[in-house]
Amino acid sequence: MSSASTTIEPSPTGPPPERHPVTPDYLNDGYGLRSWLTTHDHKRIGVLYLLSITVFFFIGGWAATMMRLQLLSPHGDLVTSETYNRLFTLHGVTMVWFFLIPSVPTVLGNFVLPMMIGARDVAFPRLNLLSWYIFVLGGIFTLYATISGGVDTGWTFYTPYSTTYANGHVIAMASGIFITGFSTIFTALNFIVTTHTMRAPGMHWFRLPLFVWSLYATSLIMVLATPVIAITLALIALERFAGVGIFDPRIGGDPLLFQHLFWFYSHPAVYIMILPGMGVVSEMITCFSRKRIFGYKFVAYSSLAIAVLGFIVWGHHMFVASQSIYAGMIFSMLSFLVSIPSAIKVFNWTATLYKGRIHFHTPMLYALGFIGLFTIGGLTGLFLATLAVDMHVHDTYFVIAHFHYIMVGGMVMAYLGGLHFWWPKISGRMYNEKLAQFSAAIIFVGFNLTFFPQFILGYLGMPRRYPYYPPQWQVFHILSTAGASVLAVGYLLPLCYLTWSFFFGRHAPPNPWHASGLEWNETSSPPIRTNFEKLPIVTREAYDYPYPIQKDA
Amino acid sequence: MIPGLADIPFFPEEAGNSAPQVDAIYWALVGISTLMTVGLFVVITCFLIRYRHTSEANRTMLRLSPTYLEVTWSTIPMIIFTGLFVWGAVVFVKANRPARNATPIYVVGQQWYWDVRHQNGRHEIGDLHVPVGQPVQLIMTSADVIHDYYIPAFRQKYDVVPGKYTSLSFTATKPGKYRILCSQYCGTDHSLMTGYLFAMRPDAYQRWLQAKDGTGTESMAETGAQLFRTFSCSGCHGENTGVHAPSLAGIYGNSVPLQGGQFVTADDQYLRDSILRASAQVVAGYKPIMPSYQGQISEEQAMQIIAYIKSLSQPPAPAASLPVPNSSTP
Amino acid sequence: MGAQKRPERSTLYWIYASLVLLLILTAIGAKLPLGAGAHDVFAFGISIAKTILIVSIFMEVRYDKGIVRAFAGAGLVWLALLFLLTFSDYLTRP
Amino acid sequence: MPRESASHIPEQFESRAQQEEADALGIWTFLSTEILFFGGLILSYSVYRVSYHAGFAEASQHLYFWIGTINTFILLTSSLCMALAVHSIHDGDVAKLRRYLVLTFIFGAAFLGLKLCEYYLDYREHLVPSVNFDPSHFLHPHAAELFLFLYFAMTGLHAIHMTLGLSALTYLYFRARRGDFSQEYHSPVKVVGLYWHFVDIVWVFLYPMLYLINN
Repeated sequence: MSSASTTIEPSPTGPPPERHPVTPDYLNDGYGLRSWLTTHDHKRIGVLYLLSITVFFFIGGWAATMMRLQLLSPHGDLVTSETYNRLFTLHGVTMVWFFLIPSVPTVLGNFVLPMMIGARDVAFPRLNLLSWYIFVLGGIFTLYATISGGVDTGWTFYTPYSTTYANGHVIAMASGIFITGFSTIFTALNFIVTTHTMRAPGMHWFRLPLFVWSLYATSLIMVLATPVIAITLALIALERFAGVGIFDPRIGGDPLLFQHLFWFYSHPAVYIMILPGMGVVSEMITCFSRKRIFGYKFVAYSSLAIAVLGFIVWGHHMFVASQSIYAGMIFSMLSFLVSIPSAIKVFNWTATLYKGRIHFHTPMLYALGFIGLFTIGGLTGLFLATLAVDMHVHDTYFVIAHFHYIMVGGMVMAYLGGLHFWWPKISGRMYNEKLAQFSAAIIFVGFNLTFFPQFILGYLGMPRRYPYYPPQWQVFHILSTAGASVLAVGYLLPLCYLTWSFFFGRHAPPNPWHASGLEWNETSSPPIRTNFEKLPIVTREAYDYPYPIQKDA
Repeated sequence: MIPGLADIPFFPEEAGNSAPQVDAIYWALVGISTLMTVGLFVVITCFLIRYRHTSEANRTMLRLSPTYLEVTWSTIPMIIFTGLFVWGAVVFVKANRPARNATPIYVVGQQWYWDVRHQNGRHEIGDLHVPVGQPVQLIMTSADVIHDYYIPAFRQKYDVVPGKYTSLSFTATKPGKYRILCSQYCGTDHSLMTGYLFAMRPDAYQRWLQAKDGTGTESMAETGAQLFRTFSCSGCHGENTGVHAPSLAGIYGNSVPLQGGQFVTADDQYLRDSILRASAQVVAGYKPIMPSYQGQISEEQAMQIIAYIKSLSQPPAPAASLPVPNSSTP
Repeated sequence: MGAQKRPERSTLYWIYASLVLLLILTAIGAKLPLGAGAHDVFAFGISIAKTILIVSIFMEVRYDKGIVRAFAGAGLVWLALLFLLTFSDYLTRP
Repeated sequence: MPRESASHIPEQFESRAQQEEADALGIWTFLSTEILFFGGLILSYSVYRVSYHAGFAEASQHLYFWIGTINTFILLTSSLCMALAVHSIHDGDVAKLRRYLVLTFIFGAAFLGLKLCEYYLDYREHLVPSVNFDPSHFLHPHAAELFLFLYFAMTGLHAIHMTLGLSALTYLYFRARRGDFSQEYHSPVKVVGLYWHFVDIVWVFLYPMLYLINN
């Protein structure tokens, strides 16, 4: 029954920027806490997520700061090892489950996915709100576990340490993650169904923005992997509670079984943490090159390939864990395979720059930073996939540096880039461009200073989770901590100027970047509650930018 | 207090047989990665400058199907990666396969120290003494949580897992003192679970092994024989006993028929499980009446009893192929 | 929407009768002196048969669009991956 | 719409057909999740069963074969009732829908009741790990403890799913009484139906896994 819809051709420039102050939009559609806490609007839910994960980001960031300060000295003068162990567990748990996994999907995905496909909302708005509440509930459990003394298992919860020997509130922490898992699952379920059933007329699969493809692939992983970690953590909690269980080596339980179950989730979870970022980068690169993406289908399918292949490489976390050597070889080979679709993406982004008309706005700086850091992170992943080298660098700072290049250098850059990119839509305001460019540069420099020395440390043999270390290695730790303080400034700056701009910034035009895409051309800034006055009919391909000027061969 | 640049280590020492091989792959990977990263950055920088929005560069291009490019830049890395995989796997398998004549040394990881026992009974905590040029096999297990025996100078590590025996095989190539670290998080003092590996010339090693420091008076097998009696194992498994239990003489390394028709090799792991979780794999024709010694016999004692059972299989003990030191002085 | 294909009422009863029959077969089979392997094949073969009946008729997958079938299959395929690769470890241990 | 049904089309949808398609995909996606939720347990079970076959077979003999069998029968019957409920509302027969919902509920509750009795019997026989497990009953006490832990974990998780299913049936019943469902709109009935059948299928596998291990 789409008779009410109308054909609107996306225009590259968009309507003029004047906006009457009392135009209804999603932000002024009802005031007060109640109107926010009972909202079904995907945009408001996105904002709720934005606020909650920001809190967790700074909690996790605080823990990281404490750890970096401790490591300034090889003798660990700041906190005891008990406290240090709790700090890195807190850092890992909050950053993985309460920041990185929800970051791009629940904030940016929730906000723009329905607009990108031309829908008024997600398929199940109430479920969407419910998943935010579940997220908050899981967060409360985690905070409770933290405040009442913390947990010292590491985010990996390896048995039998977590079930038998650990001190602290393992059950509460595991429950928090278990609960949050359902929030992830419901969000993913919503995205999958929304993408399948809610696309506007004419919006067929190969007209979807690549961000939608990457969210779809991410959602598949979330739906298929999260239940496994949920049941595994439930078993851990049960075993800890009952004093006996299936991972207990005293009755013949196998600690390796836990690792299989854990990594069956946690390796794909790495792709949950990077795939949406790749989607964001595809949007920003095309927009600020004013150019169609190079190899649309390859980039789209590579997202699905990463999602599927990401599931069959988990054993590379267990090369030296006494897994069979044959399984080790299978997993090593498959791990090399998964790098191919990632490489395809990087090459296609590079090719997209060719003959574009490149602007250096803040989101583009983040996108370029992403490509650089992700490339380094990805290539160092090959070291870890190589059996012989992993034997040396497994569980050292090399691994730490590698995955921070992916998670922080990749995902956090993409998240911040995306946040700046869609900020005019989210807030209806513009931020201070110069300040934003400055802090993007600071983050890039600070990040490399923090994590590059850790590659060297790792190859020297510095194991992870060490509050005390041999004094010869101190100089690299000092560099790293220096970098971390630069990084901290880089993260606090956007917090300040984005908050400021939300209230006092210049009003944003509907399409400040002259981007293609329904969310820019068919909605106001900020959008009205139902996004579109009338549902659009899509007649154009994705990334309908003017370049390159093509000439038949 | 600021160290000179010369004091800062940028690369770990090479002191084990696998280290040069691992480093070779490492440098190959560094080379490939640097090449790809630099290449990509140069290309991107050129594009950024040439096609910046203020530049009037020619933006007309041929309508080309991207497929050729996509196939090219997928296939070339694929070929390189396959090579790397094979190289890495070969070195890994070689590094982890114990040499036939390797000297076994027994390691039990505990929160938060390494308990090491040499065959002649010499016992050390935390540190490890090994001879240079002779293959060594660490047979390791954990009394509590998962640990990981890591020797950066050898580029080798392996997890030490409760409930099973794992092994780490190496030959030290350079005399010296090298760090041992625990690299699997194991609790509060994980970062203090360290020690030193002393790689010694064989004659010095022999002298060290023979030195009487109160611990090295009895070989592991001898202590095991005593334990065998203390825990009344001999009451059933000994010669001429009334209880129907399989004899253990000559069992080590042989195939044992199980109830249910399977066979299992009576290796260290099987013997350990049979002692500590008796009913898991019962020999065919016997009733599963042996009690479980979980919690009564420690992992160290189990290793000693196994050493004793092994010694029953190689009369006259010790076997000639093993360089067991207390048999003769070279 | 009423024209959408779906099972007849009598089909439902027939399927139910087959399910109960299969259950009786399993229960009897469990007491027969077959080998351990044969027992498992028999018991799980019947479980799979029951599942196919329930999924295709009671859950109407037989009458559904391809997309629903794909979704129904995805979970199973992923479970197979989990099993396949985990057992690639367990079954090749020394 | 031929008849104004009590629940209107939510604003995000363009048509009833779109809503139904979304509901169907939604529940199937959820069931995929559920497969892997149980999958973690089934994998653990399989790994240990391969390692400790004799112990698992021995411990399995201590369970109540006949209770398991009767419960399977009960659950299959409840599945039939659920299928008939969906069938009835497809024909627009709300009275029949309500009757079959009640029947489904009764069989589901009977299953749970019998399951609870079985738990009690297990408890009396000292089969509950960490509560009163008695290793002296078993030749392979360690494997038996693993098996019984898995038995309680798996059947417990299944029972939780049954309980959720019963709540969903109650919810459907009251909505049906309020007149929410009709031939045109009965997506929630279908959704709960699919969930119910799924829980049934899980049991169809748990039954031979737990009760039918033979030497």
